[in-house]
Amino acid sequence: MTSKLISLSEAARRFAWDGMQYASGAALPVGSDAVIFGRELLRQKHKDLHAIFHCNSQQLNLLAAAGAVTKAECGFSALEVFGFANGLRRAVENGQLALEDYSNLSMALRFLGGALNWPFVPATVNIGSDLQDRSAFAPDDYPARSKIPAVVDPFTGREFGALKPLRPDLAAIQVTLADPTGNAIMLGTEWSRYELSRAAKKVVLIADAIVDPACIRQFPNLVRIPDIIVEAVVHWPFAAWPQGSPGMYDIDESHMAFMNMALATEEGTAAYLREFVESYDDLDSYLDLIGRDKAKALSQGSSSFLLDPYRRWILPPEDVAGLAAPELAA
Amino acid sequence: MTSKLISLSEAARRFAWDGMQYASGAALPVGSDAVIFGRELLRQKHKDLHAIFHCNSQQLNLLAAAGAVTKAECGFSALEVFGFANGLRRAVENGQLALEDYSNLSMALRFLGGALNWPFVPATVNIGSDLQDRSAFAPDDYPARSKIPAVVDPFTGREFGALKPLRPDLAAIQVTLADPTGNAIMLGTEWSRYELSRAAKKVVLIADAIVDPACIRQFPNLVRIPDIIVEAVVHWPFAAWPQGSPGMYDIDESHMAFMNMALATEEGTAAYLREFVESYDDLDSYLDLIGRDKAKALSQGSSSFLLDPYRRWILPPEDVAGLAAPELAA
Amino acid sequence: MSAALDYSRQEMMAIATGREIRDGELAIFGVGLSMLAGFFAQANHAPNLRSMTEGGVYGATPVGGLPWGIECNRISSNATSFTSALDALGFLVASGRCDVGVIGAAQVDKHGNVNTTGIWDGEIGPHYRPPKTRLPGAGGANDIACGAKRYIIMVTHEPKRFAERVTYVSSPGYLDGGDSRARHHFVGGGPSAIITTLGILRPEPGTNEFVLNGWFAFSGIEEIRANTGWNLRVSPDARLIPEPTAEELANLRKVDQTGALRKK
Amino acid sequence: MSAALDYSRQEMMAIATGREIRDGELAIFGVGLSMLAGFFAQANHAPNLRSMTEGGVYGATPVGGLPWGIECNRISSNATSFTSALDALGFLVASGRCDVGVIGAAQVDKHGNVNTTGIWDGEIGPHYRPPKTRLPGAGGANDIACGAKRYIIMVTHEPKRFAERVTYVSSPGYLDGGDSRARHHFVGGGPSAIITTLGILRPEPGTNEFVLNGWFAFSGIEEIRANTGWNLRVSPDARLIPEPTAEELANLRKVDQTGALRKK
Repeated sequence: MTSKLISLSEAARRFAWDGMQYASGAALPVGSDAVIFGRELLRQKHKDLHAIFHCNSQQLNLLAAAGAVTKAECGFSALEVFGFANGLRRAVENGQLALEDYSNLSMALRFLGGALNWPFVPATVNIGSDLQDRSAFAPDDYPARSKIPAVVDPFTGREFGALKPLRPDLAAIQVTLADPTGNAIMLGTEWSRYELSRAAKKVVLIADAIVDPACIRQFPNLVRIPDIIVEAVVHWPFAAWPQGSPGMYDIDESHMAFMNMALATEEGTAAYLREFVESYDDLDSYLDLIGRDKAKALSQGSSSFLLDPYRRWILPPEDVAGLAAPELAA
Repeated sequence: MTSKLISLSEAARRFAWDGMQYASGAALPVGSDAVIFGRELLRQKHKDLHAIFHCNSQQLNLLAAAGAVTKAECGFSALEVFGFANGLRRAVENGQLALEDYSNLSMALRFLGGALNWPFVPATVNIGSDLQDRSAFAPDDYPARSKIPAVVDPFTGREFGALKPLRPDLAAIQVTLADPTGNAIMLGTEWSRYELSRAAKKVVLIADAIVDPACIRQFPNLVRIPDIIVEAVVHWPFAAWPQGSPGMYDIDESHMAFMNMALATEEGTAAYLREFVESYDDLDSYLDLIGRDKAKALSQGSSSFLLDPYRRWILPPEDVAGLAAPELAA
Repeated sequence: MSAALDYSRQEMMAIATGREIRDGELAIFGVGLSMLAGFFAQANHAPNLRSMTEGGVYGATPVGGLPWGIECNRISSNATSFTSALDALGFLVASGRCDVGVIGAAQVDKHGNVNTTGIWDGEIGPHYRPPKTRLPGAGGANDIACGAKRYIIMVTHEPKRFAERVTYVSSPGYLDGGDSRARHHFVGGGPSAIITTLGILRPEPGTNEFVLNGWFAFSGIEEIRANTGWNLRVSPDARLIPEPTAEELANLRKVDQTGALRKK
Repeated sequence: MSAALDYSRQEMMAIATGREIRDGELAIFGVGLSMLAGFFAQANHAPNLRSMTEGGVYGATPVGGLPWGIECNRISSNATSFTSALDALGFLVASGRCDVGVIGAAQVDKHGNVNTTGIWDGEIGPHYRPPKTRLPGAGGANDIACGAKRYIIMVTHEPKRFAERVTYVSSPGYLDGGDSRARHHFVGGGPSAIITTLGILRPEPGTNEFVLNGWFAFSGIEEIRANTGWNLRVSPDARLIPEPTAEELANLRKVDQTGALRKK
């Protein structure tokens, strides 16, 4: 297969549009999420997004704070130990964003159901609670039977719930390693990136590093996303920053807190966008923004040994540049 | 956690009983299946088994030929390029074994549904065919609505099928590598071993090799079966023989054909049982039975490079012996 | 030229099947003939074919001969990804994503329904009973028949294999014909062709009854009709199917290293 | 002795929660307090605890302090298996396999229902409207509440957090009390305890209303009732909960390296 390596801006130009169902956050709130793709969506002024985030992450927090999201579906909408997601919270509280609540399992099940193209997914969770009875998307429907309607088990006659499968228009999935055609390895929990990669109509990979295909053939059991379902590969180290990517870099604790604080207000968000979204021109200036020393320190975390078996196959930046998909280069 | 390494005979003594729902065959017909566990079930004279095999393998073929199986559920009941499974075929044709037919996807979905403890699994396959309409377990029920009854999608009012989840009493799962507490790595396709490991009430691992736990901590993303769901670990090289185990050993083509030919008749089966089931006393004499030269040749197949990253952690037999679970040793 | 090329009927069937597969498609093959046809297509005219096996083996091409099964070393030794049955047959096939599948048949009927489960002495009757001859079962073929955008049935052309109605529907074709698939809401489109050792049958628009669409250089309409267990109609555009080119044969034989298809 | 030991209310709550967890159990913890209570139990009296996080991180113990989340380096650096949410929350929790979970609450009611979704000004009403204060949402707590054999609710004891009825049920406790969980056929048994900064509440058999079961050395029945937003009844076997032993405190602080629980 031919190389699918394209630039970040090209990926957003080709695959994103206003109003799309956009999925990311198939990673946990502080972990492997393609936060950089959210920054790019804002640089390209996308709006009216319908965000499908298994969990909120700094990406959704940022997109919501900037007013780019009108609908969102989530299992968890905070930032774990970093507290409430101030940007998302503000957008929900002021009514600008309708947030449909599910749980962390039901979001995964909805990706599973989308991947299988099922009409519905049986639910033994979320039922009997306001997750079933209340819908932000259909506020007048109470109990909200359009959200998680009842389904009767034909074996016992008992009533359970039926979840609506998810088939997002676009998923930007952060992975640790990918080869140029889009075979990807994730280190750390998949959360629901595997199911999402099959549920989404189009998948763009955002990879911390590009590896030689020989790495893929040595570890096919680690290749949980095969190239045949991938549209494009973007090489972008520290794509999850300030979040962490196990094996690659740790969480940037101070920027996590700083960013969330900024997103709590409109003014803070405007400043954040100026300084950390619109400010860089390329990967180099992005890494300068993080700070080269800090980036280096974050790369030497306690999980970096997880990357050791694959290091020798990681391609240096100049080789990656040479592999850009020919029809799109220049 | 403490070691769960026990002997093959001990594993069958502790976890098997006549009449149990026994699952294996979560591997393909010519691949990673714990064929050795089937041999042991016959050595211990188990009978009246309800076999849950995603696909038939030489294990089910043997168990059925020997008359140890009265019910079976399968997605595919032959031996791929090696043709019909003569032992299973004979047992079905003479009415001694009721074989309930599903497909290769619906068996996987039924393991998935068992793992989730769902009341039923939505089916968009198997419906509209005799897989739905005919039941060997309920022969008078036609169309067999007890097998894959209709379920109504509450979102559209359309009818689909409902598959019965599987929760086998025992699964003997062949894995490439395991540590003494039961963290396991599979090389090659999982087929449905992952889902089965969660669906079964008890799981016994049959591992080609035992590795140091450091291997597990180096490759946690490869550990698709964690120790917390495993009852016991049996170390048994060539457990899948004459089938293959990717990375470990290739298919023994001549024995595949020889075995299947033998199982075609009662006499041939009796001879096979004498020579290849009751004849060995331990791992050493089992390997002699295969033939040391042949075993060596089979280990040098074209996929053996898949094992390279893990070889240095494989424990030598004497170390494995020393790690036997203390409460069961002697 | 045909005599000069010296190819077998099975080779013609594999090449005719391979010609149905287009470059870039997402395709699923089973073991044996189906895999040979598929990998022939990849070697011949579809280099960007995205193929998989039912076991979730991706990016592999057979090494050292025809694989013994869909996970053996001959297909496992150069894969780019190993996942699972749920992934390949569920996420990629039953979902409706897969463009084309190739399945075999012990018995096929005029609406393209396939039996791979058993041979009974007559009808099964209302009370289910074991077959006189047990066959391999549905395997992944049922899932391909329900989910793939289209699929091709490969079958040896013999009267006993071509029935008015199969005794047991293992994999649904067009069921009772017409739009009778619609009541099950299958995402898959149904069988696009039955490719045999004698020719090619395709569904007639509307009725979805299979009619003769082509014969091979070594066969003909009458031979085909005589070997078909229903009153096979001939499509107005039925034609002689071009013989394999030397290049096609060479590409097929690169895949069929052990000559499985040359034996008959 | 209590003064001598000098522990915080949060530490007492974490230790009391940890005491509920038995050796060998399959357990799921969230980030923060819940994880501290769980890993305290493992360090103290449950060495064979089989713990997991919602993300499918197995066999890990925190390294270098309290993890920032359930997949950060502090919990990812010594795991034995990484899988997924579907695995941990689905196969192992919603299935009914998990013995015990620990969840938090912004608001809890007398039947153990938990709200972590939002704070409204009064009832929501028939028309859904955004909360005045948006909270983190259900996360995995709803799945634990539906599926775990039992679960423990950890919550700071303040009147505003203890309501007659929560405004929004994010995670079901005993719903309307009695056997009202039964109509949803949950495999999980419901909350076994509410453990707070002041004491322990347990469900009364039959009614499944939470009643006071124990107070801490630094609290008492009256203080607890005054801080509970419903008319809290006192169980006949309510008693003083033993203070942390020096060993318990040492084990807790080994886990809570950064002193998160000592701050208040």
